[in-house]
Amino acid sequence: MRYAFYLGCATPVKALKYEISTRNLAKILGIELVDIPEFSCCGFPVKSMDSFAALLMAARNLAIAEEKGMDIIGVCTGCMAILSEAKEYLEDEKLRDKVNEKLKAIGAKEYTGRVKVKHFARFLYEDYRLDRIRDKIVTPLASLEFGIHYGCHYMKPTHAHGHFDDPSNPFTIDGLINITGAKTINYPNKNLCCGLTIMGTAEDISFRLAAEKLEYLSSRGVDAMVVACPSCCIAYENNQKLVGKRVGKEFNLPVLYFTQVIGLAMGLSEKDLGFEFNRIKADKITEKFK
Amino acid sequence: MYNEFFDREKLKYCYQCGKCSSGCDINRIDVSFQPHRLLHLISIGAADNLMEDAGLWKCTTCFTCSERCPQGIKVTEILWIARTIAVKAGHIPELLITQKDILLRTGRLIPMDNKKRGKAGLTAIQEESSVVARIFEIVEKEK
Amino acid sequence: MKKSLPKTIKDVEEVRIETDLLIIGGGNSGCFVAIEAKEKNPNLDVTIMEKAHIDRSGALAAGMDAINTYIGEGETPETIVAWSRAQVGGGPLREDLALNNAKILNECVESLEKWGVPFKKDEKGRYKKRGRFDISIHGEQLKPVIAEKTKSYNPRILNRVAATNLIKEGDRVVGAMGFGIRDGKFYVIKAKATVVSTGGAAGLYRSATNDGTTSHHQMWMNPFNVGTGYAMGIRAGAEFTLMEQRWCAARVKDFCGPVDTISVGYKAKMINAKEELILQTRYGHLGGDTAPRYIRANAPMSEWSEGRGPTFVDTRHLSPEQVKDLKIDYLNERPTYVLFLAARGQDPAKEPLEIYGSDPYIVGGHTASGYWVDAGRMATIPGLFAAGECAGGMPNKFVGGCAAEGVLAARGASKYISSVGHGTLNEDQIAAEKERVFSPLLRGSSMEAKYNIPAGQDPRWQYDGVTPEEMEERFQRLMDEYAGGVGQFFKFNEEQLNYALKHIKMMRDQVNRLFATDLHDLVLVHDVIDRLDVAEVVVMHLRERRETRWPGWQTRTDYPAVDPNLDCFINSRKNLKTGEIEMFKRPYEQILPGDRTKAPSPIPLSAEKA
Amino acid sequence: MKIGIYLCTCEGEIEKVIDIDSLVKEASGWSGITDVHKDAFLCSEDGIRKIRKDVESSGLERVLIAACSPFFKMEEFSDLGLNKYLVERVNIREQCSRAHRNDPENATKKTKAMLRIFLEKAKYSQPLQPLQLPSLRSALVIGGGVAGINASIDIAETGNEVFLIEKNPFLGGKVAGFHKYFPRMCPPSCGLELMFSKIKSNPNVHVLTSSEIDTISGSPCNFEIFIKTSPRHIDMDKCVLCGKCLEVCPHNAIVYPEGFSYPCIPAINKGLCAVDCNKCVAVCPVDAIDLDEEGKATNIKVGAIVLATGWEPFDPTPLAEFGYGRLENVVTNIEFEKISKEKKISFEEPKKVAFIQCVGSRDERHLPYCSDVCCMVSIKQALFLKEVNPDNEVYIFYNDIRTPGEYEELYQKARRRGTIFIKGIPSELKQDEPQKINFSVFDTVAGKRLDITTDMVVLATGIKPSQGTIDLKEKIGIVLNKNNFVESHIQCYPQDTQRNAVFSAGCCRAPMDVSRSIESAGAAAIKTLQFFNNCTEITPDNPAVNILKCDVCKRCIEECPFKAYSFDEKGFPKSDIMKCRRCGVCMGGCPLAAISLGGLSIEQLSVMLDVFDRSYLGEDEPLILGFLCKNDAYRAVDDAALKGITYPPNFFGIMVPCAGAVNGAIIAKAISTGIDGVLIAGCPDNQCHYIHGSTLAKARLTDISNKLKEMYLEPERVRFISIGRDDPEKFADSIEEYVEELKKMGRNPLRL
Amino acid sequence: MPPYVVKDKCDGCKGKEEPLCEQICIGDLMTLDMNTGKAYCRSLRDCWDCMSCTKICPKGAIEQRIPYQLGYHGAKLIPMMGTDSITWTCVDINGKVERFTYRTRNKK
Repeated sequence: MRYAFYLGCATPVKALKYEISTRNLAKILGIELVDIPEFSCCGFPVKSMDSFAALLMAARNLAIAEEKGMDIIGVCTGCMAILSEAKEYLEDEKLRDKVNEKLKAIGAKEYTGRVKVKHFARFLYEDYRLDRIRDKIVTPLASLEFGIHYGCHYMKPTHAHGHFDDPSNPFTIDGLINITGAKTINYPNKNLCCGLTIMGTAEDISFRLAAEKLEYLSSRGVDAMVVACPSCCIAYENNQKLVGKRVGKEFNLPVLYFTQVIGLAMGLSEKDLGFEFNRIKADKITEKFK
Repeated sequence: MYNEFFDREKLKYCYQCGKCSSGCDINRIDVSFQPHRLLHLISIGAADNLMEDAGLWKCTTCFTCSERCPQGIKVTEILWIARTIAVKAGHIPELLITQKDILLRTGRLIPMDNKKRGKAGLTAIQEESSVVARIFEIVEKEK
Repeated sequence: MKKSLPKTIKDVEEVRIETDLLIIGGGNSGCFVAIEAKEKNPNLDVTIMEKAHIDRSGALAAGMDAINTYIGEGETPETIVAWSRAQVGGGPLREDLALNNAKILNECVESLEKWGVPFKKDEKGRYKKRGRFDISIHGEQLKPVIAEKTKSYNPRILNRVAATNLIKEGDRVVGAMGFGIRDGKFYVIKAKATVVSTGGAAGLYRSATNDGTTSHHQMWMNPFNVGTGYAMGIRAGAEFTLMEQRWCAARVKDFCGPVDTISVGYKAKMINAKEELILQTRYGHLGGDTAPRYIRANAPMSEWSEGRGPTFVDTRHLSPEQVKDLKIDYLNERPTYVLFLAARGQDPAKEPLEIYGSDPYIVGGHTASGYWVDAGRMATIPGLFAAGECAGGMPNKFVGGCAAEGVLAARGASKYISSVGHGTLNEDQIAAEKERVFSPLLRGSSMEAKYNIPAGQDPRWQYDGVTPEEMEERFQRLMDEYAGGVGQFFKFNEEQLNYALKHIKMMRDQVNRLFATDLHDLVLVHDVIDRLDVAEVVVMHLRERRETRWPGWQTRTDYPAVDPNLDCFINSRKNLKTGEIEMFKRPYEQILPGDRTKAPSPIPLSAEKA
Repeated sequence: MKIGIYLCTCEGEIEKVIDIDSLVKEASGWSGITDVHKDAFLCSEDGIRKIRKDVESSGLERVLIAACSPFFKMEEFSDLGLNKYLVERVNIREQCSRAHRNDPENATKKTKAMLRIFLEKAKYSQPLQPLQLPSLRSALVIGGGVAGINASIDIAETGNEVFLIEKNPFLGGKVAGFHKYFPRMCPPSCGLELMFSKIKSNPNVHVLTSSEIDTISGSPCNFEIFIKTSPRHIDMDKCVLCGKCLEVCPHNAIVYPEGFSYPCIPAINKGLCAVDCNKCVAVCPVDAIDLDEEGKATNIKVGAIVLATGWEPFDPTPLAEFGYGRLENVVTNIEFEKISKEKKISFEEPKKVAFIQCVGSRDERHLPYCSDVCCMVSIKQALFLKEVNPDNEVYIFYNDIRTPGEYEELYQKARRRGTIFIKGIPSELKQDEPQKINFSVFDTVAGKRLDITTDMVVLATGIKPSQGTIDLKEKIGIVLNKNNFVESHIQCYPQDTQRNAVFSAGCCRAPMDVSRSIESAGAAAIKTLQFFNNCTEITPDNPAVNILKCDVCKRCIEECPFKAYSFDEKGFPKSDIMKCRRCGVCMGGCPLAAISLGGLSIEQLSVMLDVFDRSYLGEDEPLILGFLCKNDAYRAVDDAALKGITYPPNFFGIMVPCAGAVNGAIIAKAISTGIDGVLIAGCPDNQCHYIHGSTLAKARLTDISNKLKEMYLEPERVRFISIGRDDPEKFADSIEEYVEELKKMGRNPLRL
Repeated sequence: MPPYVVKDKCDGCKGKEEPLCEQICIGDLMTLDMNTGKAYCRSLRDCWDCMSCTKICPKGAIEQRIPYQLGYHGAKLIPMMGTDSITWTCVDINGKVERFTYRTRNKK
């Protein structure tokens, strides 16, 4: 099981705990994640400036993986959505030729459309499969309860993601977490967007969006919010204080990556899961499994 | 531009049921943001008035509207394209300018910090800094 | 869906048909047999067994630009026969056959026009003459027209069924067997009378233009006429005549297309490298341009062998209109010759067209090789008839003559049918034939299982056996080098022939190593087997005629002169007990008086004079 | 051969432009012409009498009528005393004198050319005698809903036999389950009961419930149908409707009729029974129950078929955002009918109910069409709620309210009664507290966002074609459109299917309400009767395959729009005289040009080209040979003339049944023999009367123009234009520019 | 002299069994590729260049070429079959175009 590991921009700088936990989790699951230094930005930020440039950037990354003969596994839902979307657009041959000609011009490989793109969570759910994860559980996380935040781009746009999961009622990450024995709650604004993408252009809306979910989950008293995307994590964890201030509340809701939770159940150490980087300490949780 | 490959035809089919706005969380918080109105304005060719419209930059691209549009209009995509048009018309939010600048310099949105990674025991990553710049060069040449 | 191949002989389905008249080969003459038979007796049950599809099968597949034998004004059946006799150096030939053919020749030709083939006309509205007995037509649709006429009589037509052997009861032929090239079934057809009209035998020799890769079949005669008709007769013990009279012709070099079109049709003279008029300078005593065919055929090759090649037909006098007509003629007969000229960027009006010898063919419609038949075209085995190129003894039939042969065979056969009932089949013979026919296929399918061939490789070259292509190439090379092929300027001697015979026998011992991996392959296998059988007889005949009567057609370096004692038919018959080919002679009977080597000039027409 | 040519001056109109006399002189010189006659008024009784007289006295074998378009005066010229296939109409009025009124000289030249050509055509035409194949005067009606029932009644009451088959145990279809139906708001019972009584009383109607089509063979006029009937397990004659079985059955396997049902006898759904439970058998006082009853097969023969296979409600589950099946009190309009009928929920004490329109309908991912009835249904149900208790709060969230015609009244009524109509569709339904549904919707009119909480949400789900229709597609050989409704020429022949003698009624053709279903049932019945009466005479002018040429490549079988081809005993393709619609698409497609229509043979087209004077306008004028499809293009060309539109005389039109009937070999010959341009004018793709005729024509033409390209000729020399019947201007314009282009191209190098 | 089938033109004669070129070929050389549904020549070396397949192909999908050993590349010969006429277009290696049209059947 060898895959091109697509880190993206945020993870390797702003979500070290995500990267660390992912790498270690992959290790014990026997999944080889190969680092590809040639990878560049997926194109998401550029999409608002020049859609074709964005497409080129995505295509380039796809081409690189294809040339290395590996499918892509990523951890950032945004990157995965953009790459998948690009894949879909590039099924149009006319467009693909146009793109390849440009790729040639910048000395990149041509993309023929063979490479697959999957978010790590999706990969675990679809390809690695739950039962095999279950086998590796050593410390069931019964007694824990989480609220999952999927992140819009995890399964949307559905056509780009091959209609994986159900946008109005997502369940796959719940599945992954439940495997560990932990409970997950189904809550009204489960599908609410974290709002990070507009933090720079419409900060107020962005914060209010974040606040809504934080408020609700706090009120439900879950042990933590579980996320699958560095951006969402930034919105809910890094910004938690700011958001609180904006709506005049004090939040103290730990935000964990699904990889950390699963890792925990598989007996990985806090260090291996980068708990040290949790800005809102999840000690309550870790205590239980000391 | 690949919106030439994007099915604009669909846009004409919008019959203003408003489902996009109904389901939009931004609209819930800031009622001035109304996807169905954006679509309408674009489809009647009154897009220019949109350019200054801050609404363009309020969408989080959560795709809820696209998913639920009965006419299968890729609302989010259209909004994205509207943005690029605005940008070309020179209505660029501060943030974008800085972002573009960083991208051109480093090839990534958030510059690499290998020192930090080192501390965390993660291997350093050599960044492909020039890619984005090269791509933009090409695309600019296009026009 | 394509047919799945049999694994054992039991898997082979059998089709049994009972018919009055079985026609093997639905080409020109075959169709005429059917038409005539049905015309005379609509209730007669007629079956045509055709290896290809009668819409486009036989030598006319590509079309035809002329009818080479038509008795125009001022000519008579006698004059055409005498002319034909002179064309083969005075014979020997069966004048009796020639005469009764000539009597019905014109009606056959004219019927073609009635059925829809456009004939060129002269200003007087008569058929446009091109040579003395030659008339021009637009024969692109010639075969389809004949086929449609045939179908209109609604005979039983078995397209894509290849005949493999005749069924015999005692010494009578009571039908024939074959296999379906599409359905893979074994056909046993019981017939009161059987007509063989499979055309001549091409591919006995390697073609001078054969470069192996894509030009293997770059030859003049239809390469799918492999002489099955002769082979079946030989194997059945029928008597054959003049099989040594090979048709070697002067042909357009590197294309091997017909030359009469140009030399006869457009009065283009043969010249050599030195621009000498070959026929005039060297064969004036034999009549120059009107010299016998074999002379005209051999002339270019002897020029080459004597170092005066290359040789041409000089077309430089042609006007643009004539060139266009010339090309149209070719488009009607061998369209790709026009493509060939284009591929050489050649304009006949500027450069002469190069000519060269063709590989030798056994084609009884042109020379007189073939079955020894009686006036009703019945062979020496009762119940078996020969038509078109199969019927021997009479040269220069061509399209019209072969059509007439068909009519005559049909009449002969009908008469015979009315006098006999159905024979009874010998099941052992049938079982044995079925085995013989399909065993190559069974060998092939067994080998598919036996070997593991990496994808992308043609397995056939790796199996432990012989592919028909391999044997065909080996055999054609043998014939070319040792039995006077074009590569040897048609020359041979006793020793070479013996060598050829020895190796033909060796190859015949190898035929049980031939294998086929599909039904198409199976056709090739039986093609090469039949060719071997014909070749053996041909070589025997060549050896038996210890003289040189028709230089080119038959040039013996060890007996360079004509031997008056051999002014007779040389015939052969396979001894079915010993399996040996037995040779013997039959006398030549002259019917038309006069010098056999001279063609009488046409009766001058008062109309023409005025 | 004796031929008479009759030129009409149309009371001088034609003669104003065309020099008829010179033509008369000219034509009398032609070989085979025994009679050339000029008449001022050919279609008058005298005119006709004159022709008939000549035919009789001088024994004419062919007659040419050079006058107006063949679409005029059909009756008058239909019987001239010789087989009508031997009469040739030459359209010199619409296509010459009117079209070229501004250019008399050339108009006359063109007329002459036309006469020559159609004369030649006439020489090669064959007389055809109509066959007598009367139709069985019995019909099969498939589907026992309102449409089916009414079609049956109408056919039966005009004295014909009808077999009405229904796959459920009872007639009445969906309507039987409704509470009320609009516009009159009466309960289904009243309407249905009336219909049922008509069925019961009419011996011509044979009802087969619990029955389905097994196979259909034969062809129009004489279909043979095998019907499978599954067992009812209850003896219709014995049962006394005591209802005991219903009480004892533990698995509610008893399908019990309602008061008005027909047949009013329960049925047992054995699928639900437990093995040897037999309670019902035990309890039945008249032992009418036989659980071992076998199904039976029936074999009937009918002349025509009426499809009334109806519809199915759309299942909104895929629209997950509406939470159907997930949230309480979110129901479909169908379910609401049941609720209101069976009073499952009382609306006595006021409730708040929201209707959401266009759920699934007008949604390209589900039902891309408007389901036609949902607006009315919601209004009806709104009114019901207001009736029960005016204080019920009713919201209808809509895109567009569609209440055509008088239905507007109900719309107004609903508004009067205080129903609240809001333009705007909610995006997601939630359930924050049990039993309540809350959602927010953007009111696009108010530009405001409303947050609403209701007791119930009714999803106005649409109508989708029934599975039954789809299952019958292959069996009957009908064509369904992209949405799986029965394909028909919706505009002119809505009741006709693409197969002869098969008609459609009700929702299997398109979504429609009860009253329109009943209308369409009546129409289908009329169509059936017409068929019974008209198809007593069939002319064998369907395409014939020349088996001397045919190589059985099967292309005709593949391309025939009506699947009319099958193999004859000798293994050659043969068109079924009944299935065939004479479009000639096979004739156009045959690679060996071996197929000919009775009225227009390949040979005729070929010889017409032989006598076509390539330079009737002089050497330098380009020449366009046009093949005009009879349904649209040819009419459009006629209309051009009527509207006084003129076009260059370089164009020369021949009528073909369909653009698809023009064979490549003909076009090849035309180009080979020096015609400068070949034009095929057909219907716009989606309007082709023969489904894909013009599409195929276009494709074939493309092949030819590609070939011309390879031959270093201008590919534009052949072209396809689609002309609507009502678009003569387009035709004239395209000819104008075509001629110009051809002039630029220069003359066809193949012209001798 | 091999026939070459132009893939995007050939439609396998739609019959899904035996395309016309396969029916007509005197050498049993043309056949249908069951995977692509398109015709091809199973043995280029064995073709006798009678052009029956080229003439009969309704899609004009078959090209004849001269074996390179014998003639140079780039020449073309294209038949166009009318009901009772044929038109040949010949292009030589220098791009010179010649056309020939004539009747192939008498008028009945």
